[in-house]
Amino acid sequence: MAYDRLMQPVPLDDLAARIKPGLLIAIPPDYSGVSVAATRALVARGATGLRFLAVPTSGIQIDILIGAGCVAELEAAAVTLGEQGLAPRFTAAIKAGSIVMRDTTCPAVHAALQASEKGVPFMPLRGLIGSDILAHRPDWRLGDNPFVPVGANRADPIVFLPAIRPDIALFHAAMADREGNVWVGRRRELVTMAHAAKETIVTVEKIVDDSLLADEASAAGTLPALYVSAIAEAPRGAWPLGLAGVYPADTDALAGYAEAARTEAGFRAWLDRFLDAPSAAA
Amino acid sequence: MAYDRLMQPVPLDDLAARIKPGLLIAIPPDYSGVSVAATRALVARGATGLRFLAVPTSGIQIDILIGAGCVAELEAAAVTLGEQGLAPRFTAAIKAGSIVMRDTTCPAVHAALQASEKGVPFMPLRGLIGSDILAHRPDWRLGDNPFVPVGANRADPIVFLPAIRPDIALFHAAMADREGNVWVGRRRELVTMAHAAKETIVTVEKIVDDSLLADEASAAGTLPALYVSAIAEAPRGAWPLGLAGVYPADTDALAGYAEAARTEAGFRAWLDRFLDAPSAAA
Amino acid sequence: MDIARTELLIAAIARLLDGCRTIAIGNSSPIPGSAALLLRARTGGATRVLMLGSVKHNAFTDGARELFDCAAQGRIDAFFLGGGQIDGEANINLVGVGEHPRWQQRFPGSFGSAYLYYLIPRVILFREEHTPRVLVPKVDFVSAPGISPPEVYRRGGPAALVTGRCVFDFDRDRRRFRLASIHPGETADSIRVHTGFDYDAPADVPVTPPPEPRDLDLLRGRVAGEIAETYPRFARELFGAARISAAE
Amino acid sequence: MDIARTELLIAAIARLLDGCRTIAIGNSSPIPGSAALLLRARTGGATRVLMLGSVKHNAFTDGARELFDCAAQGRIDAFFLGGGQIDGEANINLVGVGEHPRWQQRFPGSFGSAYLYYLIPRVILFREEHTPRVLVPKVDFVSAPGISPPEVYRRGGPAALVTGRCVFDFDRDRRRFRLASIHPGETADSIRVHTGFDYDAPADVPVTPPPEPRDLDLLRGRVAGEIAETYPRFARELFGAARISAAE
Repeated sequence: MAYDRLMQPVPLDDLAARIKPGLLIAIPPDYSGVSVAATRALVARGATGLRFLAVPTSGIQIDILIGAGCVAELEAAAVTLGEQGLAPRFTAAIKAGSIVMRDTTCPAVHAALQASEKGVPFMPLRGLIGSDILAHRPDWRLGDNPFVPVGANRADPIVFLPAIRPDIALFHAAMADREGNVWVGRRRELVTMAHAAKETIVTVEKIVDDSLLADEASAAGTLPALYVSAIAEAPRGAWPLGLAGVYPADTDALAGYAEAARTEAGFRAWLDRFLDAPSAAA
Repeated sequence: MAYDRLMQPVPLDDLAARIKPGLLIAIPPDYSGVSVAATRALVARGATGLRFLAVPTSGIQIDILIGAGCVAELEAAAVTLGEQGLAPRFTAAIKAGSIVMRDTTCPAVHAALQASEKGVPFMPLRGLIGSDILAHRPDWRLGDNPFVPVGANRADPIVFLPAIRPDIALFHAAMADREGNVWVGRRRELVTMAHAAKETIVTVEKIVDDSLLADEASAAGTLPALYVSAIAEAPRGAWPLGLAGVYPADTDALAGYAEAARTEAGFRAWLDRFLDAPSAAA
Repeated sequence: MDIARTELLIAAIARLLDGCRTIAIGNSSPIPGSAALLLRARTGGATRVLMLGSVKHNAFTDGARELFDCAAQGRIDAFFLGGGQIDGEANINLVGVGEHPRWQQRFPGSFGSAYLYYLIPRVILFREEHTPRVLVPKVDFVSAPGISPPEVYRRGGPAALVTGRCVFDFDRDRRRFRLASIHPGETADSIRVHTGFDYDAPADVPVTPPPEPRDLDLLRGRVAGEIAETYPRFARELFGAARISAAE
Repeated sequence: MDIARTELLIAAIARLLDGCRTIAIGNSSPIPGSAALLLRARTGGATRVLMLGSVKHNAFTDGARELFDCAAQGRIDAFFLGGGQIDGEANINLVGVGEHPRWQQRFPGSFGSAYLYYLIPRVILFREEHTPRVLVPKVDFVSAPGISPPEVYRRGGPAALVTGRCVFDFDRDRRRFRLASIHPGETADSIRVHTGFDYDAPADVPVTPPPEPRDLDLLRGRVAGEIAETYPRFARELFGAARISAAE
């Protein structure tokens, strides 16, 4: 074996146990490998006080977590169930004032993670000026482009975004190998998340025997084990969301969730079925 | 066909004809798909006055171009023939003062290209302060991190690097498909180069019939045609350098170059053979 | 779904895209997506369409940031934005009605609007619902402003607003919408009644023309099959299953 | 190649890497690479080695910038730098001897030194040639400084300098090298004569110990095969073809 070390998969519940109150957890959008399996384990553990960063949006995952009372804070460019409409538990929590919501915009999330990826304290970003998003972000700074040509008769204002360093990046992927390398394909926001975060924990459809780094073709879409702290096997772990190239979203199940979660009682009943047996929630 | 348009490969000389005096051309390091084929076409055309950015280093490619009188300016973190020692025509040109050389450091090249990739005027970067590289770069600025906590008793100086936007990114890759998508595998500096540059022109070992974007596996290592202006077929187009996963470097030929290019006369004789028939130069 | 009305909207939007080489389409945008694919079909593939959610019409391979980087690089000519509220200066609100942070009505969020609206030359606002509830005098929250002061770097912005009732052009110098055409069945007065903001209108307002027969053929043929990949339900309702499978 | 001397250097460097979890190795570094692989073999694979130029021992998949980003993220514990000139304050010069821009002698360039030297906690300087030409009082060009003032963000820097004659430790507070051990055949005086900068030295300088027998077995066995993947010529000369093929 040429590789540095083998990574033993852990039980899903052990993986969820790493996600402790107060930690900032980065999660991907609905189309990019959401670990619904880990979401379920978190809810089952009764997790509370978690802080989430949606990279850059979230859907059913954050709605379940909010409804189950796991979430203290959320930063996101949007929360939506997409074709199924508004995210009902998110919307209810905003009205109730029960979570702290920080609105952002997609490229600001990417840039702030890239700042951590590069170990710089901030990144400049165009746009934003004149948006009320900026007005509600005291952590963002309006700065000046220092490269305005001498003699230019005005300054060039630009927003400086502080780096975001998540404690944990959490996602679901099609496969990992026995060394802990994880296939992400073209979902490279997962790579940026992992580089930016202190730790990355992943659920996967399956563990494969051949190293994903052994040839150029599979290596191109692989997040190296170097960034990965723990892996759990969770077949169909994105369900009812889909996983690119593996299975499509279960639109009936998503519609069922959207309908049920319109009321607190409906959500609770859905959650009981979901915890009891995930597929029963459909 | 689901794709937007087909891209007809052009003859190598037409591709080289796009590279005009004064343009800034980004080229990859020796291990990352160097288009020696396009280099030869440029020399054969008698190109002059070109400006190069090595991303972030270069070797035999820039040495040939310098020796042949094609180069006016160069920005690079290093120029070396690696195990074959110093790059002799580069070294001679520095002593003669016949090219303008801007020394830099590898991560500064990557960061400045990422600035253009993101459409921001600059990127901050750690390190650099106290290096004479910075002292010789009047285009770089020493700035302050605006996110130093209130009450911190000192500033946090950090270097601001202006974005570099090459006119052309030029490299060699294993394959392209008929729509102009180019396989780069894990050589993602090529992706950054292409995103940052106004135009990307590429030589490839071969054109394949199946779309590289058709499945997740090949898409993960593919630069989309969106960024690509022209492609020429050039089998063994990186020779005497290697191409990852396709062929290794021809170390005998590289040693032959290093030996020959130690003198101006030796270089000229090598170049004549190289122009006459590339493999004869070995 | 009002089929004739939806086809009219698609044709009206396609007209606004005329001359664009590269058009990006965000999520949940079947009508703009159909319009872009119609233009592409009409130009024999010369127009490039980058449609999020599609596999066949999505060339991006650098993750979720690539759309934004690509726009910042100046490679995208046109894009679409909507709004829970849109006001007469083309400010859009994707966050909420009422007051921050406990909105009376909370929308999903701003997505990439606070960036793309500044950088993509031709942004077309599209919202089918045309009521004073949506088209307001002043948005409650500016997700992205229609206009920026001269010192702010801005290469793009609003070009037009397409609703279920009409097409407005946006005049960036006058900072106002101007009624460009009204859909069949509407009048200048009915538009005025249903619009919460003030706007300019010519004395004679043209009627939004129906799709050309050739466009209708393309739409119901090639485009029906193409849009079905990303929006199967939309395509089924608009074009019928038979057309889609014939086109595929 | 002096085999015993090369094996001594590898063992000396491996000792300096003790306790590192992740070691990165730049291009053209067969001796540091062998030392890192030796430590990895010794720790049963617990030490991670990221070796540029290797396929088997290079986990990077995000292009040429990943090494630098990874270092900035704090994931790399040790790295190696060399120098056409190295001075007594551990400044290194990879650009040229003489004066900018038309150097008397031009070196390849600074590579990533002006960054990695600041960010990787344990940087080991390695240069086999130990002469006053290389180890100078003051470098002609500072590719990267050994020491930075307190206001400069710096998490890393020089830990030691290994040459063909000796090992120096670097004392960051005193800003000076201190002779740590001399290789067999050298004396305190011979080091002083061949060193162009001033440094501290204890009264009794220990001799650099030879590799432990167990390390020598690992080196000539497993490591020989592993390093041959990236440095076939080096491995052949040092270990012999038979050992390499047996190890593979």
